[in-house]
Amino acid sequence: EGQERVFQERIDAGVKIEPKDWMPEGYRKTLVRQISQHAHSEIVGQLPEGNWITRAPTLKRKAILLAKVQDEAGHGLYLYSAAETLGVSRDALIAQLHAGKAKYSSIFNYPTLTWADIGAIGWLVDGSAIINQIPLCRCSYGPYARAMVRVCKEESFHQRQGYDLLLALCNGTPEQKAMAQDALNRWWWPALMMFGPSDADSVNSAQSTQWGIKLFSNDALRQKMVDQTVPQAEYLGLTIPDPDLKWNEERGHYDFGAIDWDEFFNVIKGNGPCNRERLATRVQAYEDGEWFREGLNAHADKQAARGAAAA
Amino acid sequence: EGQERVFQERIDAGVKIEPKDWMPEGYRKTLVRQISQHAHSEIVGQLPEGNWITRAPTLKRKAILLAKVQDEAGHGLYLYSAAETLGVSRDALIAQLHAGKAKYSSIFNYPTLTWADIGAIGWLVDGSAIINQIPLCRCSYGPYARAMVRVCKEESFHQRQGYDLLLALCNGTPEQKAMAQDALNRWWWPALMMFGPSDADSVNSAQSTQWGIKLFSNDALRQKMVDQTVPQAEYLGLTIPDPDLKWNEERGHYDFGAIDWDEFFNVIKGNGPCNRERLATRVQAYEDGEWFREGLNAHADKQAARGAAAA
Amino acid sequence: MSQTDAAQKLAYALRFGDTALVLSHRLSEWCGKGPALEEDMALANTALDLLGQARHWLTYAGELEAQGRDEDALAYHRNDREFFNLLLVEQPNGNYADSMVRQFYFDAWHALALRRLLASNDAQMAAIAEKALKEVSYHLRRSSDLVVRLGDGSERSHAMMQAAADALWAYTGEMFMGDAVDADAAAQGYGFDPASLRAPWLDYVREVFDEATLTLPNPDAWMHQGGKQGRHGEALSYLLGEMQVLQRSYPGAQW
Amino acid sequence: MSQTDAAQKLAYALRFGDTALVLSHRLSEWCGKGPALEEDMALANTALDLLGQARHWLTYAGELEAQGRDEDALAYHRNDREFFNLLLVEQPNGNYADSMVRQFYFDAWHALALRRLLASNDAQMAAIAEKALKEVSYHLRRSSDLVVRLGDGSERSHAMMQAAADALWAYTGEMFMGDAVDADAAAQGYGFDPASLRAPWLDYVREVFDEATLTLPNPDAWMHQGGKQGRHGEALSYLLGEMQVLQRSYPGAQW
Repeated sequence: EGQERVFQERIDAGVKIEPKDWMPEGYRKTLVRQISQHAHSEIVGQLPEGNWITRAPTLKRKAILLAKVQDEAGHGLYLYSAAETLGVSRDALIAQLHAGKAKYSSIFNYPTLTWADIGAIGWLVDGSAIINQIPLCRCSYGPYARAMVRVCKEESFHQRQGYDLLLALCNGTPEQKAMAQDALNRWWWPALMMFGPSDADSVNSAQSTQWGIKLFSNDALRQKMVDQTVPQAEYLGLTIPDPDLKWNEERGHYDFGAIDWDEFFNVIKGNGPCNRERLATRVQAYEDGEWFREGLNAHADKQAARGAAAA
Repeated sequence: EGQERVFQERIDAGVKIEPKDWMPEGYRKTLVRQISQHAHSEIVGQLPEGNWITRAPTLKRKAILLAKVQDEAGHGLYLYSAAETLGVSRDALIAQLHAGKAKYSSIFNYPTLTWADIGAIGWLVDGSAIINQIPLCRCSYGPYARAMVRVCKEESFHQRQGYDLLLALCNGTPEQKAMAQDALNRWWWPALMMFGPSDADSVNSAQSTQWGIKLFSNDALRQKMVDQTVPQAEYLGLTIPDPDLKWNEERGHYDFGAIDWDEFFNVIKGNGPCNRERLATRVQAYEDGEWFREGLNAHADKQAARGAAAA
Repeated sequence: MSQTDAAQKLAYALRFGDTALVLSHRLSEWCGKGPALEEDMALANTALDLLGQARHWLTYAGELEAQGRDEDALAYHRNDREFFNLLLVEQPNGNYADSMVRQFYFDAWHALALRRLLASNDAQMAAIAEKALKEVSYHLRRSSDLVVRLGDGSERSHAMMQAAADALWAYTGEMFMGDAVDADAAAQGYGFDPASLRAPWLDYVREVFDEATLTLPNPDAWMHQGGKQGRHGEALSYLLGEMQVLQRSYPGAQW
Repeated sequence: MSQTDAAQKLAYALRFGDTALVLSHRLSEWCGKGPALEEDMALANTALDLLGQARHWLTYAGELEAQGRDEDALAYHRNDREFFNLLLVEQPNGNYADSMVRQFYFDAWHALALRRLLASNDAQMAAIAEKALKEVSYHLRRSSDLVVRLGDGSERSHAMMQAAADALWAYTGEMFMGDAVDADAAAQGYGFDPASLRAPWLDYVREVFDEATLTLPNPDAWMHQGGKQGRHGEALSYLLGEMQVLQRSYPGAQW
């Protein structure tokens, strides 16, 4: 098709695709899926961190965490808006999430068991997210790329805050340091899984690459995460829970152990420690809020009617 | 009336009235009101104490408190049963409570703010209750008198446990002792109010006395409570919050200050710190349990039908 | 400043700080559970503003006390009998109508109170109030707007807002009841007589309720009190137990 | 006994003690809020029995540890990563159907487990089990009876019981999963292989569910695990924070 060729040429030339431009249906669908998953992840991601806001150990740390969770709700908003430019409403996307038909990042199905987990999420989970997302700031779809620029700026701030939290624990009492190590033990592998299966096993990668939605391979991004994180862990004095981890002089990268993909696919299937709770919490919140949304709509209708009557 | 005279003669002769005996309607009504208020008090009384079960500071204290609250539910059961002998169902009585038409002891509209309050309730509230109730073990209505015997035995156990709890606090750190003093400050006057208004202001007293339901005046019982409690407070090293309290050699009793009856009537009217919460909690529990009671009834009906079919 | 004066002023600062802290806590309990994404953000934002204000007040209270206690020592190492927040703000969240009405009643008072503190002869209190007032003016606009939209919304939203307005009413009176601490604040010129806020508060609430088609509860109804003097309901000690759990469990640790 | 052996046995005792303690706590949260007065009494009674059992287990654990920790030190001064209760019992109460199904699943296992411990070569464990079994046999009769009556009750009670049965199912698998601690217990003869309880448990639950007209969830469904090793859900640290608040807030005080 001519349209399709023009479309691909624009992408190849690095020109952004905008909402009103023609685009292949597959491109639209892939983007809607990816952006909405990302939006859902921000929303569901509020829950594991929100779990420690009321228990933050200092008022300053509490303020940082509250601000972070607020940022996440904001990211959710931009991303739903970006998805809406593709012709699907936020309500429809949320309905998919609540029906269990849409995914969100599996990492949020793990529980936050101690205060150190808040640090580990900032350091490792936001760390992986940033590595995943920085390339997306240059992706071919304009609204998504622009949303990502804003998101990445805030995420890197969150990552530093998470690291700082762990640094305080690692400089603290032996109990606090043990808490930090325990958090690293539990979050390390799930954070590596965030990049998705090895490219060999990853569907749709080629097409997404051609469309400028996927710019690096999952494995390449994962390697970057490992390389970046190992020295940070060393600085904290923490041990990464991987006996196979070691520097490979030849590759110029760290080698690391095999990932337990059974666990990954199991959690995606719904069998993570918190899948049921997370979804139930969101659905409950939505149902409890029905009267609220209905009330605001009723008021808006009344106002509109009054405006019409006055005109 | 002849019946009425025979009835009064039985009472005067100390013979118990039993459910199947003839009795004046006023006697029946007075007893239903009094017994059901007492039953409601046991049930509502679970709430302020239940408030500290999950936070009891040792497992032993927790066990004691759990057992006590269980006893209270048990007292509620005997008392509702005693009321039922007078021809009114437990459900009907509970409906009156939930509709705000029946009273319960106003003392349970005060909050339990600290662990020491659990001790103060045992010592002072159960203490007042026992003084009120011991005479009722000899009251004219058999089922009520027998229920009271059982209740009083357990209550005096509870009172000793409450005192023991406070003794531990008073022998503890200065913070613990301050906690005990604070509890005494808050519970002292409400405990004295438990005996009801001064006899001069008390309606129906004469008739109840004649019927053998009321054996001592409110003021006499209150004086007994003060006389009994002052030395106990001294032993604890606590100060009773009444500047007018002092031994009156002539009377052979302690004099004490004026009671703030405005507060008493205000709380009775519904304006206590916890009136709304207490009733709301009970109503909510009852409503939440509707499916449960309905389910059990449905099962019983099925069983009966099966039995009939098999017969 | 005599010792009693210092103690009164300290109590005065703690009342503002504790009130902001406790309400911030209650709002943060909504995290991720609001009725709409915009509400989640607004709740977090309000919680954050109040937390910031609490930190200013508690830090200043620590200076007034001069015993070396900082904001964290004051927030994490006092029990509920030593907290002086208003009873209104410690009330459990309930449904979202309850939380919004609580916020509205409080914001309407808070804005008036802070405006009076602008004239405080204590420069630090005036400065805290000035910064806070900007935030609180926005809170009040938002909560007033929601009260109007939900009150004059659907039949159901109207009923829920009215129920919340009625249920929380008895906790509003305390905002206008003075005691020795308030009297000292007014006499010394660093604070004000709380009774003087009652008429403007009632006027404002009445105006908003009128627009919201809500019925104003009886202004002369019986009112709870005690929070400002450290006599709270049963819910506060649970709230503080949760808030303080790490500081209490790891004494002396730095975070 | 080698040091590792002692540690394994200690962990074994703590699992029983923590499980009883946490479930007792959950039941006591119902205090005064049950669906009928008889239930209030029964809940308190079961909570009390379990608390008594927890005290025996924890006291014995303290002896095995030989570090001078008594029941209170163990109950009040460990955090959730050091608690080894089953995940099933820490699940929040939910509605009364949830609480009753949780109780039934647990009682059915508990009775089997204690019966096996009667044959423990550790006299103290056998003695604790013997005393507990009398109580637990009664708990099981009661919870089985309620499951039957409510399952085969009204349409609504049936639906609620089935929903609870399904929701809690994934927390039952852990009761039958062994690890090094269980292996040691079985090998040394003071405990048993938990997998061996699975078939009788399933048989019993199936029988009761049949009578209750409830559908048994899929026995081969995926199951949660981790509680026995100290990896819990998010709810447990709240529970412990509440339970431990006084001991944590007043270090060293006697009560």
